[in-house]
Amino acid sequence: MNLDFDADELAFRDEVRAFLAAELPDDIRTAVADRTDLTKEQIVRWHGILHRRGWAVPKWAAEHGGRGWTPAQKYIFQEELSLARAPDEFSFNVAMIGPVIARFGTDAQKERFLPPTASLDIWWCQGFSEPGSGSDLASLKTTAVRDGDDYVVNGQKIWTTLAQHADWIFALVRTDPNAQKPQMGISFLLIDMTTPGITVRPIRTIDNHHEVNEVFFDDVRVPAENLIGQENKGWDYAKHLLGNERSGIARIGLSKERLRWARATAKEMAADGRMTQREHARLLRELIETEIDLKALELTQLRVVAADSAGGGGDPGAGAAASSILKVKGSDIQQRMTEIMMTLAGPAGLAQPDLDHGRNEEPQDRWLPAAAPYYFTMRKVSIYGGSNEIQRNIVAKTVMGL
Amino acid sequence: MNLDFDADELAFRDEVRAFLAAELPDDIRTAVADRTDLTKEQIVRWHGILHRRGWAVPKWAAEHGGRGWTPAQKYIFQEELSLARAPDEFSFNVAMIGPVIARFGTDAQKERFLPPTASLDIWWCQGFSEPGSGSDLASLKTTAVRDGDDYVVNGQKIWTTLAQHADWIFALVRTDPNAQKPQMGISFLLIDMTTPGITVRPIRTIDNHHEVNEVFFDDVRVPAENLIGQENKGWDYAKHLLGNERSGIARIGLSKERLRWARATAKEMAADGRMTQREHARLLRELIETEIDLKALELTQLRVVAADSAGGGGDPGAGAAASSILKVKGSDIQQRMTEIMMTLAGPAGLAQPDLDHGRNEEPQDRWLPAAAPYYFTMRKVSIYGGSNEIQRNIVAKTVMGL
Amino acid sequence: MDFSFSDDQRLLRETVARFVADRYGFEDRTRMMAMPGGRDPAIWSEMAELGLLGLPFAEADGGFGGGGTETMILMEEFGRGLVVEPYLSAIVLAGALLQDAATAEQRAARVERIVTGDLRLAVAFAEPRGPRYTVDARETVAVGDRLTGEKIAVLGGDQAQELIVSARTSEGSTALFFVDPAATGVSIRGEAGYDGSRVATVTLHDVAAERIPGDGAAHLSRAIEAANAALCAEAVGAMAAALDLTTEYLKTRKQFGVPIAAFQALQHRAVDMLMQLELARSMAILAAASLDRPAAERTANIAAAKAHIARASRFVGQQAVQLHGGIGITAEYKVGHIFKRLTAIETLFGDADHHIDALTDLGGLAA
Amino acid sequence: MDFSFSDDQRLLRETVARFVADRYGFEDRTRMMAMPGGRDPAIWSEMAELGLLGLPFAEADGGFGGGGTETMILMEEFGRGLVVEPYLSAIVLAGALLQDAATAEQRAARVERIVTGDLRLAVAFAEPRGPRYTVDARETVAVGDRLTGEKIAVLGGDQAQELIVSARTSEGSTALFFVDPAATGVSIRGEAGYDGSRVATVTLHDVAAERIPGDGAAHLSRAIEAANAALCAEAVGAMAAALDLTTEYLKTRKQFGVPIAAFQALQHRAVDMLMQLELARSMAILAAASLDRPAAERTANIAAAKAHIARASRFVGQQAVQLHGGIGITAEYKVGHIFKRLTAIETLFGDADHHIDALTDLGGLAA
Repeated sequence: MNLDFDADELAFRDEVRAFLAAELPDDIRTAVADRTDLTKEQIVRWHGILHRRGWAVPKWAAEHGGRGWTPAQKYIFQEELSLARAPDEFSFNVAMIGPVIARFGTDAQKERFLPPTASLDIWWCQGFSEPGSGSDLASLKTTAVRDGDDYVVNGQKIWTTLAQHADWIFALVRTDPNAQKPQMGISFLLIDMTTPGITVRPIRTIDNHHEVNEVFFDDVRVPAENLIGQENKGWDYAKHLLGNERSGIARIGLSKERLRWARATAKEMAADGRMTQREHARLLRELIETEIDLKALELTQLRVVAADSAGGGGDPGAGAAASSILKVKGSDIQQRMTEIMMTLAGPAGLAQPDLDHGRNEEPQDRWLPAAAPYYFTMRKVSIYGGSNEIQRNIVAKTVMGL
Repeated sequence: MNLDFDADELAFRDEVRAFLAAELPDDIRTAVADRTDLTKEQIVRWHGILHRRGWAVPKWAAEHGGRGWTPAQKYIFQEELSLARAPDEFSFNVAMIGPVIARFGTDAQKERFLPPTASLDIWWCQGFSEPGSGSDLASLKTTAVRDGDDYVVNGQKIWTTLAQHADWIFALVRTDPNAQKPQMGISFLLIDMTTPGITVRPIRTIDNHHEVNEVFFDDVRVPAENLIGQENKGWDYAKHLLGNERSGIARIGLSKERLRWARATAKEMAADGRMTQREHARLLRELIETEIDLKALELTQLRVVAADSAGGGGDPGAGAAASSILKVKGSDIQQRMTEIMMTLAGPAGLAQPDLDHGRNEEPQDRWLPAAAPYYFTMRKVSIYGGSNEIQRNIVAKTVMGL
Repeated sequence: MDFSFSDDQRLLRETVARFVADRYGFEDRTRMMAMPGGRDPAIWSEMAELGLLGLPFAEADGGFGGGGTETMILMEEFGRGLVVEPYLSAIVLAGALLQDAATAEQRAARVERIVTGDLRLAVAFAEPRGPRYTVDARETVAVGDRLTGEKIAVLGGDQAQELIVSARTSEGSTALFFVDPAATGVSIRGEAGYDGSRVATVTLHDVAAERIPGDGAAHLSRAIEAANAALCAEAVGAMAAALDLTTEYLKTRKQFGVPIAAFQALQHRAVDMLMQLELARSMAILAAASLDRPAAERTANIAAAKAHIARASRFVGQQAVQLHGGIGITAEYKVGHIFKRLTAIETLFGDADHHIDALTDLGGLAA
Repeated sequence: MDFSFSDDQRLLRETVARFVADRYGFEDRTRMMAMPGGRDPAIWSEMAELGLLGLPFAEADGGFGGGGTETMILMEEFGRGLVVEPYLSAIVLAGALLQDAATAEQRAARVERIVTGDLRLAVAFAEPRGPRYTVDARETVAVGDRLTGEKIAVLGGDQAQELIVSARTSEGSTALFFVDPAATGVSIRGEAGYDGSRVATVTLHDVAAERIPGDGAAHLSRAIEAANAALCAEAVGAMAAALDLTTEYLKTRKQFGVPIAAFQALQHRAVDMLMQLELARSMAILAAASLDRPAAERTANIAAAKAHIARASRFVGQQAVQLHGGIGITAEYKVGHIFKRLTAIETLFGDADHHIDALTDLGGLAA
């Protein structure tokens, strides 16, 4: 039993820290810290910096650009990125489609797609959810009918994040409407977003941002060579993709960074009189309580990391329920931090900057109008990726046998 | 819209207060305040005092000793009793079997039972729950088979409160095992506890008290004249009994009294240094938060009282969900108050007085060893009378149509 | 004790409810908010025609003499419809200041124009530095009758034809002044609130002003109590609308082959929302009924109500979104906008913690 | 980073688990608690034979040199079985004081007798007046080596052959002393704790005592940290037992014709219990692993762990009872007793609020 990182791991952490201190551009760091939007250019630029360092896709197999890191190194890397206020990894490329192509793709697909996926020269988006298929993904209705060397795709996807920037979409489509179980008739297709018949319609969310979209497919012809693996086996590949990441789902680093930020901001506000001593003391206590809960979650995450390192031996790392615990409690804490940000903003957070108006906040106050949109948008973390209710269903059924 | 009691109601309140100040015996007041047990003698003595004043069964019809009070008067009476630290009304007689006999009994039954029920010369207990029939009461299995002029009763009841003191039990029994719906074959019987074949077995609870019992029936012969109403219609009478009291279920007065007590006790403890100023400030804040929630509940209760007074006109008094809201939130607040009592007691509340040992606490500390048993036993308020989960089921189905 | 409404009050409720239903459907609202300034100017005139703008003013001044109950009735319906007109600031808050603090002449010059919809007031008291919920003016100063300083979070500040501004006098106390927004030295920057309201920053540089007599901080405190009582009622309406939408959604949305209303965990959540709503309604009634009570009782009851309703608003708003899933956070669907307004109501004029602190200082609710 | 157990640690877990399963079933426990003094004296001897009593003592002193992890393993199994023997007070708490504070001579005179089960210590530091969680002696005074005063909440105080008592010295500091409970001037009144433990009030009147060197308050604080780490582990075992019973009950209890495990609201509650348990387990590990860390980190981590586990204990204990319904509060069924022990663990050596305060004063957890 030993909770410390070893000397190699600490050296690795220092290396990551030094890299971030030197290479993370100020404009990007500031945008992340203030919870304002990143532009496409900023996302691509940062990914390029990581890619040149060889750290864009560290978890991939070595032949495709991976680094062969231990679970602890992966954990450290992600935590340091969050603490330094670097952008999240570009998960559609890095955590989702890349590993799927590497594992299930043909050699031709690997050759064609993996290098530009690693470098973000192809920007991927994910086409899984449909209007009638949220928690019950297997009920999806978008069809793909084989016609010569093509599939002809018809239907609609929804909640497609950043589809407006995307070059390609990886989508689940129904190829056998008569399959015994709904999930048995689904295939996994790669689709060029410039193909005729694709329409992207923006969905504006209550934070007044445009991040997600509807994507409509109207007789879209997709070459059959863009099928991943076997027809009607797409559900397996999607499950692999979704189950890929049980480290990171809790976003410990992100919440740690928010805690530090909130403590510093509260201190400033108390110092310049915008917060009374009583408010400050109460907020500090709330931060301590959140920090305690975050520590419990971090230790649980580390138990998982250690169990993964040990390859199944030792502590089971909270067992089969681990992913769900990390998802549910991780989203709880992320949402609590957005509530604390709202408390800090107070009624002054009501006003939203009119971008046409050229409002200039004091640099230290740029977070203020961002607090509410961030609070609003972060309600999604208990909804997406298997809602917290679905997570509890899963644990009840598969872990507890209820 | 007017939230005040009128002059008549205030005069009535003063009358009740004056009576309680003069007539509530000190030993009983102290036992209630300290949350120590009342003896049977104390319960009977206090009931006798109320009875002599004509206030033992005020809600009954006038011909049986009732007072014809308005809903507001009933509310005031109950609140003043709680605030004065008088015992709860003896509900088995007063709120349960009395009204059922008055409504559904024969003239002979009324004549025989109502006077001693009102005076507590008959002590009633309630035989509804069975080991397999908790939330699903209609599944009860105790049978009553007609044999000449008798019913022969076999089976078992559980959670029978104070059965060890009881002279009679009112019980639900199955008279038609083949009824279309389980609740259609149930009858309502009055059974003399001295009848051969009845065994009472105490159930010791985790507060180390003996309040509830199992009652076994082994070929117990019950004269058919002790059937209430019609055979197989017992479910209707039981529903009447259970639905009788939607004022009072929230126990506002009791929680108000606990709040006052806690505030005074915390102040004393802070004054003599047993609680730090910081602990005291935190506890005060917690009491204020509870007081706010209790105020919301009280107003909701009063809306119900006012709606009952208006006979259905005006504000619907939180509508059909009212009883469940009062039950669920009332039990939440009662349980929060027991938690606050535990906080006040701290680790010194661990030791339980050894009654054989003749321990003499300071008079102001008699509540201390009672805090934990009270906390433990009050877990029952979210379980009995339709658990809080069942209440939510009821509202979901019958009020919200979910 | 009587919780029922009079015939006039029932009529008022029907009038406002019909107005909101006819003119303020969610699509109407969306359309209006896309107009310049985020409003359809016709709406304010219609409210004037219906007599709503004169509701809280004394009949002697040309108003309709409504009390806390009437404002509660109106605000609940406005909450249901997510009405973004500056009724709270221009009528409830400014109205309370006019009624309590202004001279008869000052009222005579204004109330009738307010009632006809020709004059909208806004109240500017918050400052960029200093405690968030103070009613004391600190950095906005009055030199004689000329004001200099900066005010933030001014509700409806860019929609007003006249401002009421708090400033620190040379004696160090807080006083209130009328200010013409078109006067030399005034600059107003309006922004949209996340809830569709308008919020302004007002900068004053040696601006001519007309003093309102009396203790400005005391008058502000009392007017804010009226505003908080109104917000409580608005929250009840908004929560009721959120619950209606959620219940409907649970019954129609299918997953795994059944309406999601079949899932007990979701049922219980909806029931908890209903319970919060009914308890909140009780507190909104308390707040409205307390407005004409003695100061200590009034202040304590309204603090308790606002604290309670702020927490209920958060719970109901968040759960309404959660139970809707993704659609709950899209701008195209009403429930997310309700959530945003409930969020604003939480923080406006003191959040739950602020009011609990205040109540603690008062020693709790009156016995 | 390594969360796995060594072979020796695994063996220890098996040994203790087997002992608890074989000798400490719920019916055995009920039977023992009905015996005079609420204990079967054979159990302590068996624990000595298994080597459990020497676990935390240095090998040089005749112990087995176990650390925080070993104590954690043992206490988790004791928690699972609701073991009421005074291991926490006599071995963990008193043991830490012996190890840290006592002289070599003082240890030599005691450790071997403790390990063989012939000597049980108890630690008396709480006083009837004064703050509940202070380690400062206030009203118990030492005049030279003679003590006078009153101590309360002495765990295992009537089961001990020797007491360690804190007292205020003439210099105003807190010091620790060995006291013979049979000495003239000592009176001990033992009572049952609601959780089956034994708790005593100790009165001292000019009693001869043997001083333990050093700063008594500092030694007590550190020993209490060891006790809290042990309590965290015990809570994890107790919560695990509560969850097992609850899960089993949900699967077997039928209402409305189906096992109540079919009800989603109850399923989700059980899942929340599981999540609390796993998070608590992580914190118990943190507490155990922190015992040999530098003071600031150790103190902060253990405060965080105890605060977290106190809350988890309340939630899991209350929900285990609620999901059992009526049977959950009967003395004949184990789950209510688990709830009671979890309640005691909550308040012993500082409740959640106390430890959050302490952590706030420390500025939070180390980065």
